[in-house]
Amino acid sequence: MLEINFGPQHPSTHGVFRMTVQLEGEKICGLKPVFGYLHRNHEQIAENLPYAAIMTYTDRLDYVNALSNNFGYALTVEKLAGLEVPERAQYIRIIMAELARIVNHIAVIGFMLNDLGAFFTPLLYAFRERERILDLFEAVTGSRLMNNYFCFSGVKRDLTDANLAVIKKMILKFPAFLEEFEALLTKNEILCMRCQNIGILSGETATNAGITGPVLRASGVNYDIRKVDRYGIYDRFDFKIPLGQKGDVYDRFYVRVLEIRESLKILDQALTQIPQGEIINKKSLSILKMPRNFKPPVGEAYGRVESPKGELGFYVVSDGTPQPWRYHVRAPSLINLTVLEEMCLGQKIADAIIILGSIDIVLGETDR
Amino acid sequence: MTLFGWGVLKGMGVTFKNFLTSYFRKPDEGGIFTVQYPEEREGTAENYRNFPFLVYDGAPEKIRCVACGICERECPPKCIHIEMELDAAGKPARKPAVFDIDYGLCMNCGMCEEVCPFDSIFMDHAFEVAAPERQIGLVRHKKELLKSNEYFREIRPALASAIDQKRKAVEEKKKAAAQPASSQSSGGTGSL
Amino acid sequence: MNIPIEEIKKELEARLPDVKFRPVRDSLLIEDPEDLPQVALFLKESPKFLLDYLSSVTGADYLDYLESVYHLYSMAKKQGPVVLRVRVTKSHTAVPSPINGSKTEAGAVQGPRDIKKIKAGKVPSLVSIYRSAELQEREAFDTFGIIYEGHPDPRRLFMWEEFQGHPLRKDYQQEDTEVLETTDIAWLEARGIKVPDEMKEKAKALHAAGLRALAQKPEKPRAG
Amino acid sequence: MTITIPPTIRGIEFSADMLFVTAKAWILTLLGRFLPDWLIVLASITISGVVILCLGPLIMMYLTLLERKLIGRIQNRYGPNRVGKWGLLQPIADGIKMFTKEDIVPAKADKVVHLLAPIAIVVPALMIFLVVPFGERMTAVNLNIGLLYFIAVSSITILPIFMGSWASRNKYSLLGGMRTAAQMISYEIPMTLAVVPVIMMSQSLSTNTIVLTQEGSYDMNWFIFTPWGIVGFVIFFLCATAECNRPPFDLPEAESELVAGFHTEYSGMKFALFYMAEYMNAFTLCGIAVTLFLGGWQGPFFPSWLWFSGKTFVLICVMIWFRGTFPRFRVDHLMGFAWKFLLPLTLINILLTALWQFTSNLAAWLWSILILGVSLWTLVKLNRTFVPEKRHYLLES
Amino acid sequence: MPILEIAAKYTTYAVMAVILVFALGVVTLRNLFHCALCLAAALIGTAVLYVVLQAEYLAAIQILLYVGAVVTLVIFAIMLTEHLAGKTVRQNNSQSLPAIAGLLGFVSLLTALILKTPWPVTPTALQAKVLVMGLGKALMGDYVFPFEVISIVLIAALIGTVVIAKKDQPEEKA
Repeated sequence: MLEINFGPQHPSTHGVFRMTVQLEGEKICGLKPVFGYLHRNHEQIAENLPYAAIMTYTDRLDYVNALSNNFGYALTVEKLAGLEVPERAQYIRIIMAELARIVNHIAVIGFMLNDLGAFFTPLLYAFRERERILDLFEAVTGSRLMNNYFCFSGVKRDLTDANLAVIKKMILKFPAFLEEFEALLTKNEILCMRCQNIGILSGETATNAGITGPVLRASGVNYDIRKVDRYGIYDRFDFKIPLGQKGDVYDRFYVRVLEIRESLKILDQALTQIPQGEIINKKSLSILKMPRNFKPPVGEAYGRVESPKGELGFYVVSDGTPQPWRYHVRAPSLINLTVLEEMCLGQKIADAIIILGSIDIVLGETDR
Repeated sequence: MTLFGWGVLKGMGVTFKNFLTSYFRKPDEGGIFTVQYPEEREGTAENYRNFPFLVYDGAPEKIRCVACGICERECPPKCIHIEMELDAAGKPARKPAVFDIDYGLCMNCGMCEEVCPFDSIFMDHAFEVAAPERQIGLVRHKKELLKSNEYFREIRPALASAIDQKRKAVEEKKKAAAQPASSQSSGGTGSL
Repeated sequence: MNIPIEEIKKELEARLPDVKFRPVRDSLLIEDPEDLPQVALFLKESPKFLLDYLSSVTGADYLDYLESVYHLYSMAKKQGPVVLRVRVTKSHTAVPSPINGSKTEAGAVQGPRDIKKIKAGKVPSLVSIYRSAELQEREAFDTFGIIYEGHPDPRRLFMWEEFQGHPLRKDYQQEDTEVLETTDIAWLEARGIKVPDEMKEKAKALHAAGLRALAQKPEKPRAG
Repeated sequence: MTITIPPTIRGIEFSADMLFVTAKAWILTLLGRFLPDWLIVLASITISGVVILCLGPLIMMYLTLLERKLIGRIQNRYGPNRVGKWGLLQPIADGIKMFTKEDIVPAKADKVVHLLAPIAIVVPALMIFLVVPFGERMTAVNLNIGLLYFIAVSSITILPIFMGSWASRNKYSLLGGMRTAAQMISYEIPMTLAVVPVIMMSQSLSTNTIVLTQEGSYDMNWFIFTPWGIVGFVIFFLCATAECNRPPFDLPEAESELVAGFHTEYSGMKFALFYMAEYMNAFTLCGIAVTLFLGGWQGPFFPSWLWFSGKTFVLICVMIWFRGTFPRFRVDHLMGFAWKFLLPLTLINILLTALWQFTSNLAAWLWSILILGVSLWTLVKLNRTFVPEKRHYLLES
Repeated sequence: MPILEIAAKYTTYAVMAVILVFALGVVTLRNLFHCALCLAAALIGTAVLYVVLQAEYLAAIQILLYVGAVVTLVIFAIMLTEHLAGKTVRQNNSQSLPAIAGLLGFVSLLTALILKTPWPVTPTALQAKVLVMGLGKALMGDYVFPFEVISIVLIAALIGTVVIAKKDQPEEKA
């Protein structure tokens, strides 16, 4: 019996995540995740800030796709304060959030392949495509990762026609890249050997353990908040939810590939439907200019979005002051780790790494 | 049943194709994607934001900032420090005597730009800000933060021209207002 | 697809007559925390609601009492949320730092402040019913000090084991990392690290005054 | 002790083919003017030795550059191009970096063994160079048991890896060491057996003789152009990849699991030595593969050494290509692949070779292909884990 | 070439001395892993001795079998049985008496063998090629039956090991 610390400094724990692993030979017979190495008490920081300023901190939760976090938080506060979002802004939000989903998914697949031992090739192919989207983010939001783009009842900057043309071009090119990517990966015997029937998670366990996102859908549970809550204007788009068969690592990997395809569909529809108009409600402009004058009515709201990692929830309690009384983030990265030990038991060490990779955590969100 | 090992070979085919295309294709079509940084540079988008800077019109003395302290209060990581300049009589001169930004703390969120009612603080495009020492080297004082409106126009033409027009309109309005009701200064309220 | 709170109320009253509860802002406040697992199990298994998915567990500090809030959804029926909440007094949990008054400018705290009605005690853990509560209850314990009884692994989640206090409580006071306390000096010296005499004297003075090295809120924002 | 003087000392021929041989002979005749005979023999050994000792590190240095360049291109980037033209001085910069780095020895390490391991690993790697026929008459030592020598020496390589992993007192190192041992022992067996057909056909263990038997019209009578040859070559090459711990068989140093495997605790020059051994092994193994199956230095039109280095270069590029493409195997799959797939196939291959030796004509071709096809099919069918499952994904609204 | 021969002679003596030193190390060193390493060194030294005696074939086999396989197995066993990341593995000499008895028996056997051998061996008898060919022919001809019997014994031992190793964990595969 050998006890090994994976992390907090380890090449493939995706940050400063740490798990203590008990090994018997190469087999795992015990695994305990240890959290908190990146803990910065996000919630307390937020409770001392005006509502609009918290948006900048939500970027730093899941720093791979800040826009989904922005979306979730904006949605929650809008629910709390009863704000309306103009039509064009709704479309822009969907476009940006879906682009963020693509960014996240291809990055995850790339990193997972790196965990499998592919020497950076899939990762760099993925990053090549990600780069185009990040360039677009830079042009639109001003920053590549820490976008800080959404504001209450709208977005901060408009998508110009040039931006839209760039996105359109990107959508046209993306399937070719996916084809290439799949030719490199999905039928690869080594990858199939490594991923199939590894880290199986049954649908019931996943539901009970509150697993959400692609991990849940890979286990065959049809639950996508975009379809269930129909937040924003997701009810206007025609897209499908890919479901896995077995709930193993391969399914999680492939469900993500399919979700990218669905996201492309949504983007395509959004780009054709997007109307002209305001990008921010005139009434809410003052929130942007004077954040401390924005005082939502006393009450509470729980808003959630389908972030690429799973259900990202924000629980905000207002006491009528400029700062929230209570602000809580339901982090999918954290809760999806509940079943890590169960999935890893009896597998090899190498599998634990890819199981962790397939759950897709970002430490900024896990530890908050 | 597909041939065993076919997937592996197909993968090798993909990498080989990329190997070949890296020699004679353009970056967008599967060529080399690297930007050779110090020599080649990608142009930054107009909206790109890095660290804040202060705008002056014409000469550095004509600074737009009136040291109202809104950005100081709203800055989420609290990296701005402003002290009002006092004139001989000890009255506030509506000008900052000290304006420090700790680049080590700043997180490029752009809140200061959003809240500033005087269009004086904006996010810069310069990203090569390195200093040998964290405590002192990264704190920028007023002198280093001040940049001309021409520079602003150069890096963010659309926004700068919009703001120039707005300021002009306000100025003219002020002038028009000042002529009948002579010498009634109304301050530089250029907010939306 | 929201489930109207009245519907649940009606159903609960019919099926679980012993449980006392009242609606608070679109949610059900269960008066006695001990009833929580019963209610949760009922909601999970009743075919009408099938709330099989516990989305979020969190705490909140309302100065007089702590609240544990649960957001339940149904994956099978794709509906929700149903919000449950229980209240516990603070007294039973160890609070190391004295309450020097709330540091936030919070004025009106919502909800009636009838402390006498709130039963002092612990909240029963929901892990046996919803595994998703496992890490979230640990988090709530870590940040608020709400003790979840029957949790299989009741440790802190983010903070280290020796950490004192619960950082998200309104009465939590941050330590001043610049000033050392006597215990810190002892710890450092046990590891062979030299501590300047000046710091030692400061620590002694602090100790003599019976104070802890707490961070003061800065008068002026920090700048170079 | 009898050591024969190379026969070419006197009669010097000038041709591109014999370039290096001639150069050595010329130096030796020059020395012969004022040195006794027995010293000439020593000088001959020294010259060969020095050339090999310089060649090894040089090859390693430029292999790293080649690898980084090729993988860079595969990944659509440039690879090193800053130090010197096309990054040609990059290996030297790396060397300087390695030399000047702090040498860290863990506090609880077994210091002596920790120091010895990187030194010990280079020795067998260099020793294999002795029997590699770089060209016609360019084998450093023409041992009549060359092949056996190669197998024997390459089997020692496990020992230093063990030493390094054990002496580091690090759990990752230890796991890496265990994996190495298991992997190397497993892959040595199919590798050795894959060589057997070649020995059967050439009836010799000497690398030189093996190359000579592959002569023919246009010097193209290579063993790879026979069914048993191609199977043997593929198996040998896969095993060689596994032997020198290169992807997709790089489990001992699996970066994503074991940080760096057996050399986790090594830094500076010691680390460089491990690296050097790995790359030299890669080179020699490719060289041996060329010798055994690709006709060694045989080939039309070009000088022999060029043919040899060209073929070796191609094989090394394939190894690098592997690295740029594949994810890593898992331990049990790796073992399964060696024992359940490669080993039976080699045994069948040996039988096939025996058949080939008796009937060498079109019928033999057909028979070989039939046997190989059937055996491959059965092996794949028996090895369920290698066959990917077909998955069907529902798209629900 | 007398100088070369003299050099070869003294090299041989040096190699022998080194072998002896390592052999002593095998039995005296306290750390099992070091012992195993010494064993490997001694075996490599023996191989060098074979090379000096122009029996390259034997040398190669020596290294391949003993260093490459046996010592590796020994080290593997040490690592598997003892605490893995281990404190130094201690060796004890509590069974020195039986060991001495065994050694005495072995030495007497060896002396008997040495005495029986017709010395000096003629150089013609040491022709390596003949030896290898003879070895092969003998193994595949006259001694093929004992050779095969040994193989069967080895296989039986292997299977037995597997069975014993498996017994500890019957629920290996679910």
